[in-house]
Amino acid sequence: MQVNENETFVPTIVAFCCNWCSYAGADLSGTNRLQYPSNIKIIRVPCSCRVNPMFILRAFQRGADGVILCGCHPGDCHYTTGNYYARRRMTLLFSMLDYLGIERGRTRVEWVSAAEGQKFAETMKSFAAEIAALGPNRRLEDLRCRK
Amino acid sequence: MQEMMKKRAKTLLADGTVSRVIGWRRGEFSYDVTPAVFETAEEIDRDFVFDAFCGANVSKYLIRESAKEDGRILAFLKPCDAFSFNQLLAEHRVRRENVYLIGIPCAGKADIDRIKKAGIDGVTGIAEDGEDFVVSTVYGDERVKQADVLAERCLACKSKRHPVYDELLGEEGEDLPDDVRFAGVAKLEAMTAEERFDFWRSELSKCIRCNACRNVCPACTCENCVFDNPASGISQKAAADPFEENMYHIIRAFHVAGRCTDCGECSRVCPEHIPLHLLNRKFIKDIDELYGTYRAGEDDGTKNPLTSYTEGDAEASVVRERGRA
Amino acid sequence: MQKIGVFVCHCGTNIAATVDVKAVAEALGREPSVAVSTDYPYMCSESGQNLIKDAIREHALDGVVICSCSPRMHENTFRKAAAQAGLNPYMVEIANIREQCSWIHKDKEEATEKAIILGRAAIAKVLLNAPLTAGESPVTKRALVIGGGIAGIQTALDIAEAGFPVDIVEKEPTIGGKMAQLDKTFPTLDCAACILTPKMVDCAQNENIRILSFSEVEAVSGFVGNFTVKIRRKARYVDETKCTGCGLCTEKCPVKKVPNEFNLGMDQRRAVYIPFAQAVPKVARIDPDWCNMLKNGKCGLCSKICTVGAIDYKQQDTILEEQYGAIVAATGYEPIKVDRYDEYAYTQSKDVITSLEFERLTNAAGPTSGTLLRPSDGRHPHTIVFIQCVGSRCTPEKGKTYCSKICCMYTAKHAMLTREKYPDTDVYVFYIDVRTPGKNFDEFYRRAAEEYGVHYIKGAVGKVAPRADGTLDVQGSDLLMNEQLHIRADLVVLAAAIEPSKTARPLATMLTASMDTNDFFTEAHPKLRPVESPTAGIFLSGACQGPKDIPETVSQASACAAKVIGLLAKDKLTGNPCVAHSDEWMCNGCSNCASVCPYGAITYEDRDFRMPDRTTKTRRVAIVNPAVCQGCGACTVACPSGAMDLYGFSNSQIMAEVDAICK
Amino acid sequence: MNHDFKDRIVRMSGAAVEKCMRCGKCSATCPNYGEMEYHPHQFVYMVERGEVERLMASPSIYACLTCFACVERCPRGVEPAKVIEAVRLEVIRQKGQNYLKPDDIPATLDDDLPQQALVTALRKFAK
Repeated sequence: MQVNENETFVPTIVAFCCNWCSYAGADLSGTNRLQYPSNIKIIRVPCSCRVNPMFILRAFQRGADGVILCGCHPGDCHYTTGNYYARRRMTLLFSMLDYLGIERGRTRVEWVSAAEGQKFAETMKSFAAEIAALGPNRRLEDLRCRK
Repeated sequence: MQEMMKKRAKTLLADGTVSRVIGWRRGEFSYDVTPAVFETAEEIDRDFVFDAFCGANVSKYLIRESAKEDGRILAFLKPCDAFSFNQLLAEHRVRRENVYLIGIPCAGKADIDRIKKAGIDGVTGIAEDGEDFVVSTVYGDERVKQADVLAERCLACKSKRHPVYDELLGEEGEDLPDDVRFAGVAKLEAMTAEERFDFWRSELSKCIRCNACRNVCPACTCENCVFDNPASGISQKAAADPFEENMYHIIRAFHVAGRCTDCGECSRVCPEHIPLHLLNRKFIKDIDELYGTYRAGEDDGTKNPLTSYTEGDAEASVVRERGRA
Repeated sequence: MQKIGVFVCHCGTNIAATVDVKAVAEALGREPSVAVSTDYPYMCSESGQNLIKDAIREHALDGVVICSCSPRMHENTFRKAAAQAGLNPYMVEIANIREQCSWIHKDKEEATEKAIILGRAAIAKVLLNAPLTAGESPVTKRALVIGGGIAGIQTALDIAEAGFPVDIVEKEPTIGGKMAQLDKTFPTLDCAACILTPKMVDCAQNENIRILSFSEVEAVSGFVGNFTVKIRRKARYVDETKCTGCGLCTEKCPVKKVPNEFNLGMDQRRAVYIPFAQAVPKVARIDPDWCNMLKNGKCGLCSKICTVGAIDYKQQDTILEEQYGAIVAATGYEPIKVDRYDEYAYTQSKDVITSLEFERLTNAAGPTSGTLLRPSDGRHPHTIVFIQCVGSRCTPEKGKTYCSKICCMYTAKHAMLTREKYPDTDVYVFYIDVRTPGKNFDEFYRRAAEEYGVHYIKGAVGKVAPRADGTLDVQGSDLLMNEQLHIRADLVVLAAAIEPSKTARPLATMLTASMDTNDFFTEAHPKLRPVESPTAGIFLSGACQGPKDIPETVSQASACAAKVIGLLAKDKLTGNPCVAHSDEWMCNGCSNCASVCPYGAITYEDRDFRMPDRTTKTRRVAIVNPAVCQGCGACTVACPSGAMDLYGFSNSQIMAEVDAICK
Repeated sequence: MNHDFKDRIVRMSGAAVEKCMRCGKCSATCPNYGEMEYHPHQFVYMVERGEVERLMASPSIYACLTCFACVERCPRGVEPAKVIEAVRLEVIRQKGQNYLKPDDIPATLDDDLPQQALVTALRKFAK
């Protein structure tokens, strides 16, 4: 999170992308020179099912304002079933965060295939805009990690 | 009931079916009852109690007890305990062959704090009498409506039937409808995000990280808990700030999601009276609504909803599309 | 303190135009534990790679971060270079500053800042990397083919041809499968037996092939390259090694009224029988449900007349245990039961038959010796109605949701052959769509309509009602005429949907191979790995993977064989070292990990642990087989204790990346 | 195409017209096919196309006996009879008057009359 009274708010966003579909989709949006905001940083994981809720909480703790998880479309998982598990885990986690009063928009799951460079860029743009509108993450921050 | 249990325990000890018995023993105060292991008829005669203060879930103790190469142990399980036991069985945490289970009925357990709040002090004992409890005190007997002093988890009882047992003492009861059980969660869900945030902030900020909720939880049976393991990257000894209070309870609830049998022990033991069961019950409610009714420990062959899936599962966006913010 | 080298690539101007590479190299050079940080126009070029190799040697680097294009592009290139310089290849991390930075941003300052953060994340990760070595496991050079239909036969022949021993396990007394029951095959109309039986004989004669007929797989353990399979050899009460297939017993057996399953119950066989003339192995079998000797000990005629003493009434099932490197599922299909579709009156009239029954009725070896006769009265049918899509393309409640794929073509074949042999017959085909993708398929269908005068009616049949005069009233709609028709038919043929064999589901469980909701085996990738199961070492041949016609089945069977040969040709299998592993001290043995593993890579063992108080505790713990694990990481999240972690993408590595990005 | 109409018919009937694969089994199975200008498969197709007004004007919709044979036989779960029922209902609604007032209905109920027949008859004849 970078906040300065005089500057506009530039959120920090972490995107977890599965190696086989979404990371390749992100590469494709690069190959096609499709712009999306630079405050989104991608972490490569083998599969969306590798993403532990702990990683997402960790990101919020360390100052992320939004976390998005991208994986293969259901049914297309490289490991056949990974994204199905990821979908359930994330649905329940997001629901719990919502229950605790954390803004719903801060987390998202999107399925992006290796062929969907356009979708990847669009998704990232819309997510970044949503987080910017939500403002800094204050409800789930670790004050000690504040710069 | 207590006498029936004692008698049966002594018979089973005498005929060699079991070598030990796990039940409850009174502590400093009459309402301060803890699980205990009895090895002789004399111990049972002297210390074994069973009354409306015996809320503690004994199933978790059976992990250790059933691993002993020391004959079978007799366990008296309330329906709650039996669900927990069954879940532990599914996770290979207890050895069934080393345990003899007697299912005992439970009409709900008394909450000593509610009794005290009702103005009853100097409690020395409790007895069930129809719809009431008769609480004996140093000042004489007091009669209270059960509904007024039952523990919250018992008012929202998930089941009065045993999913597993070797024999039953007494009759199986009737289950309550689910809406009673989820009323607390539904109430929170109906609030605005701000209200919910404020609610949880005020509750969770009371957490002193005593770990009692974890230590009592029959689903939290890890050999080495992630919060104690420096290599896990999230180990904490004390919750230092609001984030870690959230973090600890979210992670804990997530780790037991799909495995929590909703026995409510976490809330019972919390010295700060944080309604922790509302976190677990939220996961249960979500699972029921999204993936079909599932009761951990019921053992009807349904797979843990977090280790199974269907192709048509709801997308995570269902959370943001729900009713209101 | 570890020493890390950072190498920033310009990629010509691809990166350098938007990212200030010098500034990136400089900023990352200031990170703790970075011993050297430099930039170069093309890191992937030979001189670029030499630069990296020299730096590894010169600075005795423990890890390398390369800021360049996507790891999907050059990760392997740089890993190889590192290995050549003596560094473990898994100590290399890539920061993707081209596809995910320079190419998507225009502002140089912004892009440079992002490149530095991505570099930092890669450094944070590489600091926690561990040297990994790909595990090796030996390969048993023998394959098992489960199912002896055309798919299994073709796969076995191809594997055997390449010099590897193959066992075919077939649950029926003979190989041949469904194709053996067919009459002619589309679109060339060659006779099924003429092209199938030589292959069956080839199987029997090939010294690399062993046919285990009348046998079933009982248990499977092990993993790719090293499967152990228990096969139940069911008692056939005839000694396979002695029986010559002379058929004397099958002629003399007094029990004559046994429904003949090969002809779908349309005629009878004896209690001792050989399924059909060209059966392989040509060995008789006694049916214990009918044999008087086996039922009540009275008879023994076959034993008396057998010249070689092959009859053995005391034969028992035996269990054979074998080792295999690869297993092929070729369990094929079955037509669905059509009883439930009341409207077609299948159960009410003998003259409503399925297409497979029609095949037998037109087959020279069938119950009518190839003359098309009505089952009810043995008379020639003069009007035949074919109904398509019976149970296919339905809602799940009504039948199968998929298209069974073969029905359009075989119905065109049936219609055409009927018109050719019996030109006085009127043939109607009710269709929803006629689907004929395939070489010479549409031409074939058009010939049926144009040259043979088959009446194709776009519409469905709503009701088939037997009439008093023995004909059938077929009420259907003609959508193009916008009419409701009534056809007085002598014979109605139902193109029943096909479904996977009922034996496939239990087999899939044994193989830990995944299946879809219809019980078809799932392929590892629907486009790029169509003949492999996601479970390593399990291969798919034929209709067990989805509805297929014969040409397609044979192509897939051979493709499958090629994949098996590719596996068996290896002496050792090198695994992907980025696999899961469980810390046995932390493992609870709860089985959550195994229940999400798509590959069945996790097993459990009771292990003894020496506790600090000097007692020994026995605990159930998870063991990951690195040869089977593909490294998805599903188990790591299912594990509540955090005992399960993934090499190359460990919890701490990913969290370090998160920290570096959010800092 | 009139989407309002179509959406309303779909909503009222709860039938999934877009699931139709045009097999014609509904028309093949219809016992009153001969009395119709438009036939069951056309009912479905016309609603899918949004041609509801043409359908509403046709006497065919009253030729439907609501026997549910098409619903029973449809392999795709489209439920043509429910579509046509919704179209009839739409006609009634447009006319804005129903000859029966809801309050009068209980009195006319006969225990022997099947519920379904009663309801469809009311709708059909209350033009």
